[in-house]
Amino acid sequence: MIELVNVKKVFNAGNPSEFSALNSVNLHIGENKVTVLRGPSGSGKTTLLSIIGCMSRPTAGRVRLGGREISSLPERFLTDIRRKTFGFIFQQPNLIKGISVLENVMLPAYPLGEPRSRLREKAMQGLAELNISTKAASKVEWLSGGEAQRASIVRALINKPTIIIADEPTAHLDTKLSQRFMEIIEKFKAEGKTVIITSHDPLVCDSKMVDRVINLRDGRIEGEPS
Amino acid sequence: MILHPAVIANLLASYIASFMVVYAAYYGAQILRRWDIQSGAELQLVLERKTYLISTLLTYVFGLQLLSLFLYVFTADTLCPLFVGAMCAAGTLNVNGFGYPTLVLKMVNFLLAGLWLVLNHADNQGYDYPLIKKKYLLLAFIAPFIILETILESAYFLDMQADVITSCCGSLFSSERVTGLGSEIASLPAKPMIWVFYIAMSITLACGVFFYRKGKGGYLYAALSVLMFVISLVSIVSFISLYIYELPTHHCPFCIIMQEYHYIGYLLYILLFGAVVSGIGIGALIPFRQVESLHSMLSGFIGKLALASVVLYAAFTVLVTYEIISSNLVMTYEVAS
Amino acid sequence: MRKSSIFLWSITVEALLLAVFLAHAVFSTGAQQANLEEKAALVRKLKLTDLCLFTEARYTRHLSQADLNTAFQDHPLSLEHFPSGSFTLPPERLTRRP
Amino acid sequence: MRAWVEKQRYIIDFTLSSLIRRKVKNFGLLALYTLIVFILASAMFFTYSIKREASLILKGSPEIVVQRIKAGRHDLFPVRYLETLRKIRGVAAVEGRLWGYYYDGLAGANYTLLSPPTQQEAAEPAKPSAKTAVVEDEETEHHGVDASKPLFEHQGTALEPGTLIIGNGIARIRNIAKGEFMPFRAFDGTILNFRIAGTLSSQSELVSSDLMLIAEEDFRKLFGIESDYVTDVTVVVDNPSEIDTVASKITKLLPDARPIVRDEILRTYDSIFNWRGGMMIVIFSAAVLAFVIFAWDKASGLSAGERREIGILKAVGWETSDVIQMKFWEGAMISLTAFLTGVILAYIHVFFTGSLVFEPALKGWSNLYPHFALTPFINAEQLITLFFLTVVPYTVATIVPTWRAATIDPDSAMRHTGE
Repeated sequence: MIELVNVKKVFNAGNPSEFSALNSVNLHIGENKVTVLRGPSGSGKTTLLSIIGCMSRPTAGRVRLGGREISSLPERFLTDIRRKTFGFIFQQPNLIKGISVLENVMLPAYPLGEPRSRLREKAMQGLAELNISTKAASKVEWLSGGEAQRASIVRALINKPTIIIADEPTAHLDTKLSQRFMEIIEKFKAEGKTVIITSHDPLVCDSKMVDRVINLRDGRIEGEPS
Repeated sequence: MILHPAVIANLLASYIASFMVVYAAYYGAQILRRWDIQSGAELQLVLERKTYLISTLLTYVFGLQLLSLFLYVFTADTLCPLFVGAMCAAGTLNVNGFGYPTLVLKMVNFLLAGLWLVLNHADNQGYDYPLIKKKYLLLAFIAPFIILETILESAYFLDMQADVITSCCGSLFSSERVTGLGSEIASLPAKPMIWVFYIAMSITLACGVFFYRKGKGGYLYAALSVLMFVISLVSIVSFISLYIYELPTHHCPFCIIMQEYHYIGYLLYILLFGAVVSGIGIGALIPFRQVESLHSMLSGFIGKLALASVVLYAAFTVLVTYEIISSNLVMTYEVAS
Repeated sequence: MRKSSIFLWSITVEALLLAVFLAHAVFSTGAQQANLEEKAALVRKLKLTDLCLFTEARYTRHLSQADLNTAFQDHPLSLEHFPSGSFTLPPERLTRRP
Repeated sequence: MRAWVEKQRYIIDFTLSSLIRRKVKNFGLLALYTLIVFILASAMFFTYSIKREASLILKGSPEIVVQRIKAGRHDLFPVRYLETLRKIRGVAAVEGRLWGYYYDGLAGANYTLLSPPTQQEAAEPAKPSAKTAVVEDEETEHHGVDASKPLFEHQGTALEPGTLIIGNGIARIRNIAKGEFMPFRAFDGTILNFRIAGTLSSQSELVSSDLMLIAEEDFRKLFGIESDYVTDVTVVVDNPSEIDTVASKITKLLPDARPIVRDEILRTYDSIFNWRGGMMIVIFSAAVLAFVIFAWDKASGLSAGERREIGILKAVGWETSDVIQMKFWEGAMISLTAFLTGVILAYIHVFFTGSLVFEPALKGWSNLYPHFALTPFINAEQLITLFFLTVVPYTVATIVPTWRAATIDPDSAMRHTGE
C-alpha cells in the first residue's frame, strides 16, 4: 500500500541551522492494517506522517503509494491524491470558527465542486453516524471537546478516503472518549480502511486491534541499522 | 504631456504591467537556471511555489493588456478634440511617431501573453512540469516586448503637444494620400476585399474543422488563423467599418468601439482576439503531443482550442455578415479605390 | 440562502442600478437637448464666449478672453490667490513656446 | 464546467464568511475603498460633463473676437479700426461689442454688463455658416419689423434705455424682481437708477447667471466710454475654413490687435478641464497610494488566526491555487462592491445634487455661483479609466502577499499543537 524507500528530510539545508528530521527511513504499511508510530516528540513522527500523508515531499528517497511513485509529483497532483485517498485527524480538532459545523465538515470537498445538495446529504449522513447531527447548524465554538473531535473525524471522512491518518488523536481526550475513539477506529478497520496513528498513549499502542507498532527515535526506525 | 485622467491611467497600467512581467521574468530566470524536478531539496520546493506566483502574475498581465488595449484607443479618442484636424482616435495616434507602433505592440503583447497562458495551462496538466523550461523561455522572450511597449507608450504620451496639426481620420485613411501605413489599408478596394475575406475565412474554417476531426494539419491551421487575423483587421478598415458607419468614406477601425455604434467594436475585436489566441495556442502545443506526461490530455485540450478558435471565427463572420446585411449602405458602385 | 447567492444577487442588483443610471444618462441627454439649445442660442444671440463658473476675477470669469499676462496681473510670480486659479491652467497661448 | 462553477461558488461561500468574521477591518477597508472611488468618479463625471456641455454650448460663440492690447493689457478698441477690418477679404461682418464688469459692494459679487448687439444687426448676418446649421429663429418671430421696434428684445421683454435685463444669479443674490430699481455708481460717482425689465431664464444660468443686459448709451454713461471706443470686436467670416487666414491678416493689419478664434475658445475649455481632471488625479493619487499601501499591509500582515485558518484549509485538502482563488475572490468581492457603490453614489452626487461636496472648492471666493444642472454624460471610457486608477492598483498590491499567504505549508496545521 504505502512504501518508503530510504526517505530523508532535511530542514534549511546548507546553513548552520541545518537539521535532518528523518534520515533514510524504510517503511512498508500494509493494506487495511492499523499501524501505530510511537516515539518521543522531536523524533520526526510528525514529519514522517506528513510525508506519508503527501503533505510534504522528502528531501531524498522514494515514496510509493499503491505502486505509483509520488515523491517528485508537483504539489497540484500531490494535493489531488491527498484529497481523495487520505483523511486527516489532528491533535487539535482544528475546526474553523465562524462557520457552522456542517460547513466545516464539507470544507475538504469544496475544491472538488460536487453539487451542494449531494455534498450536504453526505455530510449530514456522516454526522448522523457519529450522532452529532443535532449540532450540524451550530457554531463550532459551542461544541464540547468530544463533539469537536467527532466533527473533525466526520470532516476527514467526507471524501470517502481509504487511508485515515491520526496525529496524537487521544492527546486531549479523557479515557472514556479515547475508548469511544478506538471503537471508531475499529469500525474503520472493519470497513477496510488503513489507519496510521501516531501516539504514545498506552491505551492506543497496546490496544488489541493494532496490527503493528513502529518505534521512532531521532528520525530513524528503531532496530534498523543507522 | 497632457495631464488627463485617461493618460495617467494608461501610463499607470503599462508601468504596472512591465513591473509585473519583469518580476515574473526574474523568477522565471531563477527557475530556468536551478530547476531539477528529481531533487526534493528546499530550493526546488521554493521554486515550485514560485511557479504559482508567476502564473498568477501573468494571468493579471494578460487581463491588464486586454483592458489597456481598449483604454488606449479610448484615450486617443477623447484627446482628439485637442488636436486641430484630428477627428477621431486615428488622428490622435498620428500626433507623433509612437502612436501606431504602441498600438501594434500592444496587440502583439496581448497575443503573446495569451499564448503563454495556453502553454501554462497545458504544462499544469502534466505531472512532472513537462513544458516548464519552454514556457519560461517564452516568458523571457515576452518581457522585453512589454518593456519596449511601456517605453513607446510613455514616449507617445509624454511628448504629445496639445495643438499639433495632425492629419485627420478622413485623410489618414482615405486613399487619395498614399503615404503612411494607414492610407494603404484603405486603398485596398472594398468590393474585392469582401471576396478575399470570405474566401480566406471559409478556407480557415474548413481547415479548422478538418483539424478538429482528423487531428492533422495543426500547423497549417495555426498559420491560417494568424493570416486570418491580419485579413480581418484589414477588412475591418477597408469594408466592415464602412457598413457599420453606413458611410462609404469613413474607414476608421477605432470608432466602432465608441458609444455611437453601441460598442459593437468590442464584440468584434474580442471574438477576433479569442480566435487568434486559441489558433496560435494550437500551433504552440502540437510539438508536445508526444510528451509522455501530457499524452493523455493534450490532444483533448488541443481539440478544445481548435473548436474554440473555429467557433469564434465563425461567430465573427456571422456578426460581420449581419452588420453588412442590416446596414443600409449599398455598395453597388465602386468606392474610393 | 447560500452566502454566495447573497453576494451574487447583491452584485446583480447594483449592476442593474448602474445600468438604470446609464440609461438615465442616455435618456436625459435627449431630454435636455432643448435646454442645451436654449443656452447655445443665447450664446449666439449675445455673442458670449465663456461659461460663467468663477466670477471672482476677470481672468477666471472669461477664461478665453484673458489677455496675455492677466493670470499673473498683480505680480508675475505671485501665485493665484483665488482657489479657482489653482484649477485653471493659464490659457494655452501663454504656455505655447514661440 | 459545472464543477468549476460549483467550486467557485463554494469558494465564494467560504470567502464571504471569512470576510464577515473579521468585520471591522474588512468593512473599514471597503468604506475607504468606496470613498476613494466616489471622489475620483465624482471628479471625473463633473469634468467630463462640463467639458461636453461647454463644447455644445460654445459652438455658437463668435468666430473671431479681436481685442486691442496696450502694454500687455486688454484695452478699449477704437471704432476707426473697424473699417480696416471690414476691408479684409473674406470678412462678412464686423461688429463692436460693449461689455465690462461691475463690482457690487453690497452683494460682494462681480457682474458682467453687456450691451447686446442691436436686433437689426443680429438678424442681418443670418446666413447660416456651414458649421452652425441652426436656423436663426429671430426673423420668423417679428417678420413685419417696424422702425419703432426696441433696440433689443429677449423673450418678449424689450430693453429700453434706463432698464436692465438681469441674469437669474443676480436676481437670486439681490432678490430683486421685475419692475424694481437697482442703483449703480457711475464712473464719476453719480448714482444711476435702472429699472429691471426682466430676468434671463434659470436654465441658462451656466452662461448667464451674472449677466446684465444694458442699453448702449446707458453702458457708455455708466462707464464713461466715449462713443468712438468699444470693448472688442467680433468678426464673422464667409467661409469657416478661412478663419485662420483672416486671423493672421488681422494681426498683420493691426499689430496691437489680438484675434481669438472660436476653436481656440473650445480648446481652452478642453485643456483646462483636462488640467483639472488630471490635477485632481495627481493630488488624489497620494490618497490612492496610501490606500494601496494599507491594502498591501492588510494582505501581507496575516493575523495568527488567518494563518492558522489557511494552514487548516491546506491540511484538509485545499491546494495552493484554491487558496489563491479564494484570496482573488476576497479582493474581487471587495473591489466590485466598492467600485459599483462608489460609481452609483458619485452619479447621484454629481447629476442629482449638483456636486454638493465640490461646491466650496469650485465656488472659490465668488458669492455668485451659478446653479446649473449638468446634463449627465457618462461613457465606458470613464468607467475603464476609473477601474484602472482604483481597482488595478489595489489588485496588484495584493498579488504577492496573497501568494505568500497561499504557500503556507499544509503540515503547519499538524505542527500547531498548543491552543
